[in-house]
Amino acid sequence: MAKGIETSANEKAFIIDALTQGVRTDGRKLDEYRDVKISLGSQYGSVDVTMGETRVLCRISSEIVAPYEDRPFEGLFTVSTEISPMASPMFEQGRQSDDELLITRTVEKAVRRSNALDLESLCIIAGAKCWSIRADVHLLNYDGGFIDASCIAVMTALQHYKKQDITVSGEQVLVHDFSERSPVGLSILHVPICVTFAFFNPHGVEQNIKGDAKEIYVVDPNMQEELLKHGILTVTINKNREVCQVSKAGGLPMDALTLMECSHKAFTIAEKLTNDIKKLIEEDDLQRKGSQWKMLSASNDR
Amino acid sequence: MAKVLGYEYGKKEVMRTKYGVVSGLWVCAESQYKKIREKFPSSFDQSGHNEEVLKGTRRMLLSATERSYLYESLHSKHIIRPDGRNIKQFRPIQSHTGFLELSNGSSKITLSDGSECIVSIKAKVVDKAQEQDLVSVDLEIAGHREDSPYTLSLTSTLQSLYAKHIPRESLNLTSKFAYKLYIDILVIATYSHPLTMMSLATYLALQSTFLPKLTSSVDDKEIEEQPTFHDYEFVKLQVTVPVIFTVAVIGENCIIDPSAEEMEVSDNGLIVSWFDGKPISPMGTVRLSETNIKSLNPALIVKSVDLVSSIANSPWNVQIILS
Amino acid sequence: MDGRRWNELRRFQCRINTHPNSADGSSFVEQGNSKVVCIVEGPMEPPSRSQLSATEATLNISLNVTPFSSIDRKRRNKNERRIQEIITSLKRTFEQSIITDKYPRTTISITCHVLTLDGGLISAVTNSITLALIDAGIAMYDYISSVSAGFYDNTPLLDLNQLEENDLSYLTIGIVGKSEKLALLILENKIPLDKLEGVLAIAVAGGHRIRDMMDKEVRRHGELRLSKLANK
Amino acid sequence: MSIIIPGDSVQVANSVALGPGVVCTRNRSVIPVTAGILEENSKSIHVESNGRRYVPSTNDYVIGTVTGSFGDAFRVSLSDFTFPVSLSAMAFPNASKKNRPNLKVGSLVYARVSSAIPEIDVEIECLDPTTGKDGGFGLLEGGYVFDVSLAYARTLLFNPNYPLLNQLVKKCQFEIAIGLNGKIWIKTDDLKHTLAAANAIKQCQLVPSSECSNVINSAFKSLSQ
Amino acid sequence: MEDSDNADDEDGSMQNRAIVTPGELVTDDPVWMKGHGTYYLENRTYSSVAGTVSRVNRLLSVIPIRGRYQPETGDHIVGRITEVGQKRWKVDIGAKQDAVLMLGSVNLPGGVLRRKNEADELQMRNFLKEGDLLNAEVQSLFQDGSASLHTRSLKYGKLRDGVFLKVPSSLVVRSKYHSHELPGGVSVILGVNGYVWLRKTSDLQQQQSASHVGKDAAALSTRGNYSVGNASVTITRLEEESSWEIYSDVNDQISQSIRETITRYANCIKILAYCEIGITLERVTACYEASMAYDEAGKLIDREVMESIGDDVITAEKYRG
Repeated sequence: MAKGIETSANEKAFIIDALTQGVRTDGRKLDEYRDVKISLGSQYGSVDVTMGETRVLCRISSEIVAPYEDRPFEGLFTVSTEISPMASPMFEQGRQSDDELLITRTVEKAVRRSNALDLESLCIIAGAKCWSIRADVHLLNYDGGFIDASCIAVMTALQHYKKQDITVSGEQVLVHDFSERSPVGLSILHVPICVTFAFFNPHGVEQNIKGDAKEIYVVDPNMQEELLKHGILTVTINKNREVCQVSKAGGLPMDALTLMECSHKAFTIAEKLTNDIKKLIEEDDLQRKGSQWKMLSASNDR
Repeated sequence: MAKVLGYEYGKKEVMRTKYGVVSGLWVCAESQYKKIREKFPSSFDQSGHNEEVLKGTRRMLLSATERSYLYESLHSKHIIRPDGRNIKQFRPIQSHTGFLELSNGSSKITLSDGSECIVSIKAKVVDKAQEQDLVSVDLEIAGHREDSPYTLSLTSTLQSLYAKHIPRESLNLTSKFAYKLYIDILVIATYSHPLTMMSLATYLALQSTFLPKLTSSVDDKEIEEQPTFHDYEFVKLQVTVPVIFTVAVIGENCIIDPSAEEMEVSDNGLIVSWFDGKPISPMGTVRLSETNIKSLNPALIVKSVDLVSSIANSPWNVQIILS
Repeated sequence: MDGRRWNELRRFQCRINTHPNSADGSSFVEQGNSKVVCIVEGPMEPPSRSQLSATEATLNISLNVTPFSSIDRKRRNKNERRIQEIITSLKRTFEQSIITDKYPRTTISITCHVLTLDGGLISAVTNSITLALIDAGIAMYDYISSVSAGFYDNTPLLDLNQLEENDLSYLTIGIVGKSEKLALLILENKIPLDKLEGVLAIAVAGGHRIRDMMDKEVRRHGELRLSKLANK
Repeated sequence: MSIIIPGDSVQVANSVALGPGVVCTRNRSVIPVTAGILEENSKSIHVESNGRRYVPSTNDYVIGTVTGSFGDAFRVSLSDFTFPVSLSAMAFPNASKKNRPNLKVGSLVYARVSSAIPEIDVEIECLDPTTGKDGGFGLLEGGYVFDVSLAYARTLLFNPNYPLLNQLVKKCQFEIAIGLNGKIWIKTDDLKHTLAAANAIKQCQLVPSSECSNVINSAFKSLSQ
Repeated sequence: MEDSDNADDEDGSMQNRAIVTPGELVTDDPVWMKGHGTYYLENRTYSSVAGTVSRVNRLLSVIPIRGRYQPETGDHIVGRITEVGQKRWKVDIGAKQDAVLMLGSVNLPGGVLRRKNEADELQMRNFLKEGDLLNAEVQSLFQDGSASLHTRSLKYGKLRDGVFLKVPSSLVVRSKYHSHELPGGVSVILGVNGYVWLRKTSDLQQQQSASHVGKDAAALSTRGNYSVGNASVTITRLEEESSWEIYSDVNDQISQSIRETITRYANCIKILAYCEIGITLERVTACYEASMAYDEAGKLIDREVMESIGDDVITAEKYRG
């Protein structure tokens, strides 16, 4: 599949054999999500996510622009995903492969189409001025789970980000510097989390379609598993039990009941991750507040 | 292989005459030019530019013996076309109209060789003062990029044909507003030169186009508002529509509606647009085959136009083609 | 919303072998007011060597949503990401359902033209491809039938039209034969997890009904051919 | 033993063999071209460094994946994103025109680099050229293959004092093939043992050799439970 | 239309005429061997195409209703060269993949049994080049289903003096002979793959005494010993055929009336194809006769005319029994 990577038949057979025995090569259980390490940058809206060897960086930026003509009451939000050979030589420069397209589209659908960010809150003067929020996702190293990591990175960054406060007087907009007024966070409606499942078919296709053998699925496949998978499913869900996006772009057919099972598993994972992220942001907030108080009190002293 | 047999490729080169018959029109002596001009005064305002046209059609591979058999049959005084047609005869055409609910007019025609084309007409109310053309043609040919020279050159031929010859008056609504027609042509498959097929399908679609009936006053010079329309009553569009004919020239013979194999062995090709009983622009030479282009005897242009005229000017005949 | 009951399909009509002279396989599908023409060519010698796979057939899909397909005429960019994504999804779906290793070193080229679009783009296109592939005599494990289902006011709704698609959350599935196996599943807006099962269930049932209607058409056409071949 | 980087000077005796990482310039002085640890003895000199990309050189033992067959040679990939090398169908013990080895796409082979001239395709062979016997080379069946760093592969293969393999054999019986292209193939009787052994080997490259036994114990601990 | 009696007699007994569609269970009886158009799981055999079930001995297969030509060893086919390669030609035969014609599988000028040498390899385009039509036999099939052809017989080789047309391969019934002489000085090769060649019946075929064969110089060398008695005809023909002339690109003189006949036959074959009537020598002849009701061959392309002639052919056949 991926150009340049040759997986030997021995390896394929071994991994599938291991999966049928419920063992994964990296020692995880079949339904075990990798540990997600999230580190927040010193600036608002800069997040670094690590899952196994996969590493993703997200940075949020904002500016004031004119809204779209047909949507005068909404601000703008764009997600751009940058997949370069830096992540792995299998991604070619300047040419988007089908896989890259699906990664980009899925992240965009998960975050943007599901209205995770309240666009109406970005409106400043209807039809004239609004905030444009931009999330730049850079994939630094590839070991599977790009969609999941990107989604976590964007959602954490959005929650972390704070933009300058503004004052509107008539047609005039006054942007206050961070030192002048404390910055304001974005209004996040919900936190969608993507969970990717890889499917393996240890038997022939005939068995899958006509027989009653079930396909094996693993949560959060690493690169090796992604290369060998027969099908892939990404479920995006938030902790309000809302499924925001499901994409299973062909590949191995899977049972409808399996889908339900996967969705419920995804929910458990999403709930835990959402709470983790929340905690992390709160801690960071506290820390920043602490240092701010110090600064403020320092200025008061003067 | 290429190394050893490289010299073979040289043979394939296209022979071109000094005057470059290939592009555009009218490489002919002054006297002939006058003669044609006298006969068909209206047809000289623009020359065709169809050099790229054939490049896109599926290349037909013929063996040398097939080629010479066909050429001899078509070249002889007593012409025998491969399917026995006479020089004025079209291949059977099947057509349907009005099957697209979301369009104001639509048509589909299928030729017996499997070529097929669908045309949709959509109308939009526009401010006359702001629109240069009230007709816009858009072309999509399966298997070709929309910005390929092939598609573009066909689009410009049809655009110039319809923009010029569909009378603006027939699209008038009020003193300020008019309908603008969007003609979208989708070619699903084509095996011979697609212009005739496309223009016939457009003809049919326009003849079966219904537009919403105007309810507001025709005179709106002083009024700011947009015109209003009847909710469900429609009026049939009344327009006269030009048609393009393709003629292949082989030796002294001119034949209408050449099939793929006839195109492949033809010496030259002509497109002749016909409107209101006379030839009009665009009119010009087209490459019907990649390999076999000869210079064109101007007398044959006259002959071709006569051929088209004998077909197009008998209403009975047009009926037959389109039925 | 258009007077149907919640589990009712829109008018579904299909024809196969619509272009016998220009393609190996062809079909025409009408799902409600959406109309799709599909043309299949192949398996055939690949146009370029680079596309060749020594073990299985290569699939090429192109999807043309015509500018006149929607109420407002609009020209679509072929490279639009959404279209590309659909193409990729379809390709991966049919790569699994065609027995591709029966046709090594060949190309199967599929072209879909959407003539009118009133919701259910993916499902109408998927169904048309299934039929055209069958018409071309290409070996497949089973039918892939596709339908969309949405969710409104606590009730699942089957087979949405454009208006409903604009306002409701919905999913599109591609289902394998009469089984409950999903070959394709695309959901783009929010559906509560606890309602998902219900929506999925009516979609699967709807998919099976569409399969039956497609099967009927294939058999009808087959009988017709056979009656003619009796003259052989 | 000292750390050396390009730009440093090297003093060499008159007749030594130059290994990787050092070259002889036109004016007959020897200079280092990679950063690493300088290893020298009376006969040879080379720079030991941990490169990430494998560059084949003659007599290296390698593990490759067959990616295709062309005429009477197989195309073999030694590492991802590099040019494939060729393995002649004749380069097997007892091979003849009629007796062609049966290698499918995806098969693993253990082989020796027989010619590595930069300008032309690298060739590998599956036989010991001195004896014509298989010499341990050939098709690797079953088992598991994984990547390690190049230096670690060299250590495993060439350093008899490295304790890992000796300690590992106490835990389970295994067959192993070590490729200098950073690939290791291992096979035991049981899938879980294979995996445990593979993980132990992988993890040991990150720890000092004294820790090896602890790593092995922890890797096999879950099995005994 | 329906001549059910006939159909039953021919194959109704051994073939189940019901249609199966992809994914349908054909049988769960383990005795059947699984042929084309099926796939299986354990004992169950499923159909992978829409078609009819065929049971021949123990072999169970599903024959698709439509589909590309599937070559079988021994098929007499007509093909067109698409590519000249290393010691081989690629030939379009309307199948899934181009067939291969090895340089070693053709007769070359200068004796049937002579060895191929490097000079031959270099001048392959002088024998057959892109676009050339030939008729050949399927010699063998490769593992992937593509065909290898040969023209090592007098009846095979390059095609001249006529026109080419395509019909669906399913309408051409495999039989012993696919090359026929038709009334009116015209011959036809009905390739099993649905490629058809209509040509002027060659003088050689008519076994006439030596006459005006071709006028190209290459043929002259053999001209001398040509007009011998019947007994030696075969030998002389061997030499004749293996001379350069068999690869000539020049047609014979073809008269106006023969050309007209060829055109009419071509339209007749198209009528049979349009009406989906199996194409046989008898039917082509019958159709030709029926077509004589129309004086212009060009009339035969109208749909109504085609249908009415098709009906005529079928009813006439039924009438004769």
